[in-house]
Amino acid sequence: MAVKMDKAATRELITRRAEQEIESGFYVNLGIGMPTMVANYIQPEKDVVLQSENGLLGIGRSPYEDEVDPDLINAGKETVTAAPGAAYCDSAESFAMIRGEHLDLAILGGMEVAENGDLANWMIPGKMIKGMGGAMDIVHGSKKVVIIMDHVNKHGDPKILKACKLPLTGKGVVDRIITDRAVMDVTEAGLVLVEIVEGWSVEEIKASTEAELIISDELLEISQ
Amino acid sequence: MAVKMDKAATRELITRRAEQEIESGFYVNLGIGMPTMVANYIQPEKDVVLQSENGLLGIGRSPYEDEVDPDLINAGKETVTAAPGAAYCDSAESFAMIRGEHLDLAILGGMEVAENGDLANWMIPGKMIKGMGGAMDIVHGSKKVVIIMDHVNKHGDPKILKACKLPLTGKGVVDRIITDRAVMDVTEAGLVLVEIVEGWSVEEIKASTEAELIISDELLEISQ
Amino acid sequence: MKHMYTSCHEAVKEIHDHSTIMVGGFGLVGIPENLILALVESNVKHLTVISNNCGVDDWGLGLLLKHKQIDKMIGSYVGENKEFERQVLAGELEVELTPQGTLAEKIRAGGAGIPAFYTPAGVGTPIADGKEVRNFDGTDYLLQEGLTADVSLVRALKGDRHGNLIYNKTARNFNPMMAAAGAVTIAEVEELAEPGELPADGIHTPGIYVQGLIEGKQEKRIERYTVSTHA
Amino acid sequence: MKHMYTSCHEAVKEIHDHSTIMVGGFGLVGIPENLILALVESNVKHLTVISNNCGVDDWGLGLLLKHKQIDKMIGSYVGENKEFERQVLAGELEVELTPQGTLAEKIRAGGAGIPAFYTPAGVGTPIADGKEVRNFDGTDYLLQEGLTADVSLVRALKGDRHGNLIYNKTARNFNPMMAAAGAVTIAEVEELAEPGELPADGIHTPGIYVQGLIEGKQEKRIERYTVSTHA
Repeated sequence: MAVKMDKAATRELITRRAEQEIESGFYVNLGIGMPTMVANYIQPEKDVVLQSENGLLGIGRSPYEDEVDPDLINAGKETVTAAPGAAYCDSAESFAMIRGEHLDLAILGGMEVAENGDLANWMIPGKMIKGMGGAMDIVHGSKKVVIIMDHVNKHGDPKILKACKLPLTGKGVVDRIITDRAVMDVTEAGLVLVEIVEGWSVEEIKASTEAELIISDELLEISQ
Repeated sequence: MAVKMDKAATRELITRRAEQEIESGFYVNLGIGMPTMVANYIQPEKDVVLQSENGLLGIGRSPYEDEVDPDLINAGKETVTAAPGAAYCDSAESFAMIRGEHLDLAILGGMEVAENGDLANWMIPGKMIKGMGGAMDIVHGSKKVVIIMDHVNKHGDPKILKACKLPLTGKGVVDRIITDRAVMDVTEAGLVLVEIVEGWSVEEIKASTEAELIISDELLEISQ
Repeated sequence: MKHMYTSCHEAVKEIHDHSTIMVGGFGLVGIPENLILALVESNVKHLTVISNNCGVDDWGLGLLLKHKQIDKMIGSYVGENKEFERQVLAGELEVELTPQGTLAEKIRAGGAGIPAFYTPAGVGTPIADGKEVRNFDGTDYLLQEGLTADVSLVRALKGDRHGNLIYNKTARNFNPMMAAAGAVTIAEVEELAEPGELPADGIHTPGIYVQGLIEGKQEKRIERYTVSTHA
Repeated sequence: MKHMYTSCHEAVKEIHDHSTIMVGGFGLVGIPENLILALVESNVKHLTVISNNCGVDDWGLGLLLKHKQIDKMIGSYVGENKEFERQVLAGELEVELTPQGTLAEKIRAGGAGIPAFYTPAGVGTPIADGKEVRNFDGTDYLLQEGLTADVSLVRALKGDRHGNLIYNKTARNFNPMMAAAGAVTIAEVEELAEPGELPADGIHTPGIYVQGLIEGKQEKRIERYTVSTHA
């Protein structure tokens, strides 16, 4: 039995599940777009520092109108505030943090993920190339890389593949994939289905995933 | 006719001549020991910034007793002050300035200099090795490297050689040598005698220099 | 004491046809607005521009694009600009995309006299094409070379007559590394200070990297105005 | 919020026999005095110590030497210490001398995830023995690898509970790079601050690099007391 959800509900489902990846004490980089929305769901009792690769360690909430400072933005170029105890730095230092594996977690979007952890999320040949921004650095630097995306593309085709077709962002860099249908871990043995969203069957997940899936002995169900 | 001077007078002669290498607007690194003394002779009308590789751009005079801050030293570990408009930085940034050729001039001491600009000033085999400190970086970074030293060693043997015998600090790094007897430039053609201290003859300089000397057509005399 | 330019027009005379320039900023934040405007008016052509982004159609480096002054762009993300896309597709503009952290480090290396370094970013991707891959301790890395520029244009909040600069919040971004990597670095500052007024422990760019300054009032356009509403 | 150690003794429990540690400071300036004293009392042995200098006979890292806790020293200048000389000549202590700027950059690289870089320093000298030499644009450079440590001990003037640090004057030196290059970094601070008290634009070491803090009063011994006399 497939599940129909509107786009907003899908995004909320994915981002709420992604929030569970964040532990208290973590330093986290959230990618542009849907990953940025994860910040809205971080439970207040968690002590989390969000890093923005344009030079802010400690992103706060969006500013009230009278607080807007044009010199204070996140990597998505949105106006933000700095959290108490924040620090600014230059771009070289910001990526020193990233490349030096000082971040505990990065949550990024994806176009394709392969069962070996390859990620493609920055270009589609034939279309205008906008650039990779910081994604190629971030996928190598964080202790854990979680990709959040729809399970299939708008044509209903799998985005989780045996091998990526699009040019890569990074090779073997993904640790976990969270979609609107399931959670999967990249392991030495292969891609393991560890959680499944309520309403989907294992067979349906397999059918909508090109990559070979190993079903975890401890498969959990995510309630919507 | 050889000239006899006591050690203090020799040092003053050399450091005063070295001061003339400093132009207004220059950023300068002065090595430990005799080079540090050059600062005492910098003419006040010159706008000069002295860099200390331990992280101070803008060394001031020595502190008065009531100004001494144990956290403020030069690379020779002497207490100093910061000049107005000084900036502190970390050691990586300090050597970024040096390595990146942002300094106009470095004045350093030497044990041996070869006619091709090789410099040895950090170790004597068989003696305890104390370390090269920042010298190996500084000789590569500055736009001009001037070595100041006695013309001969305490046994009267030449220190300006066809080839260095001691382990090198840097290869082909010296631009000019200033001694108690002469000033010599390292050029593509070879080592050129450009100035001679009053009281010394060209023949005496040649006799106390192992390196082949080209005599400049515009040889100047330095008065004592 | 540094050269104090009397106008941005005087300052950008350091830039000639075929110059390679670096321009600070991330998006429109921290860009030297008035130096860019003067560069547009100078009408120098065939520039190679190193900057994280390329402005928007009607502001920042987008203005240089509109006037066809750029031959080659080196950046990490150039997606905010229709004219950019048009020129690339028409073959009028060469673009070299570099991962953002690699770009920042290449510029830092250039200013710091490091000719090249190794980084994991881009291994196994199109970025690695033609680049040396080398393994250290079981991991593959790419060799990346340092970048320098004939002229760097940076923007700071405060600058003193020794060239010391302090940046504001996330307007710092690429500016400090670019200041160090320019043979000539021109700083557009919001406020000029006398030497000694800026805290010596709080300087972001030590004056040695800066050759001249100009004061400039900033518009500070916002790309994505995002606010919280009071509950 | 970071771990606030209740004592230096608790803090140095992170360090074990055969650990590689980095210790901040240039000469005796900026050294984490109390952490070193606690490390002496802990009696851990067979340390590899990365520090620009090795203290003096009766202070700083010289105390670790005296108690024969160091197997190997990586630094740029170790000439202030008789016991150091004795142990090296007796073959009790291994020493690896690295040019100061190269040392600073190796530590920065280690913290920044750069496995190796090229530098001109040391080409044609004994430092180049066994190292790759490579030519870029007509100049020879040495390949140098990044350095990291199991534990870094640094000293700051101020630190907040997020681990953000501000250093004082030339006591900054190697501390910021070492803070970033330690798997565990312990900061000895002269003053503890609450988050938000330190200026976000003036932080030298962002808190991400620091795992724990301890407050400590410093003696600050002076090696070369040099003063001007009033005219």
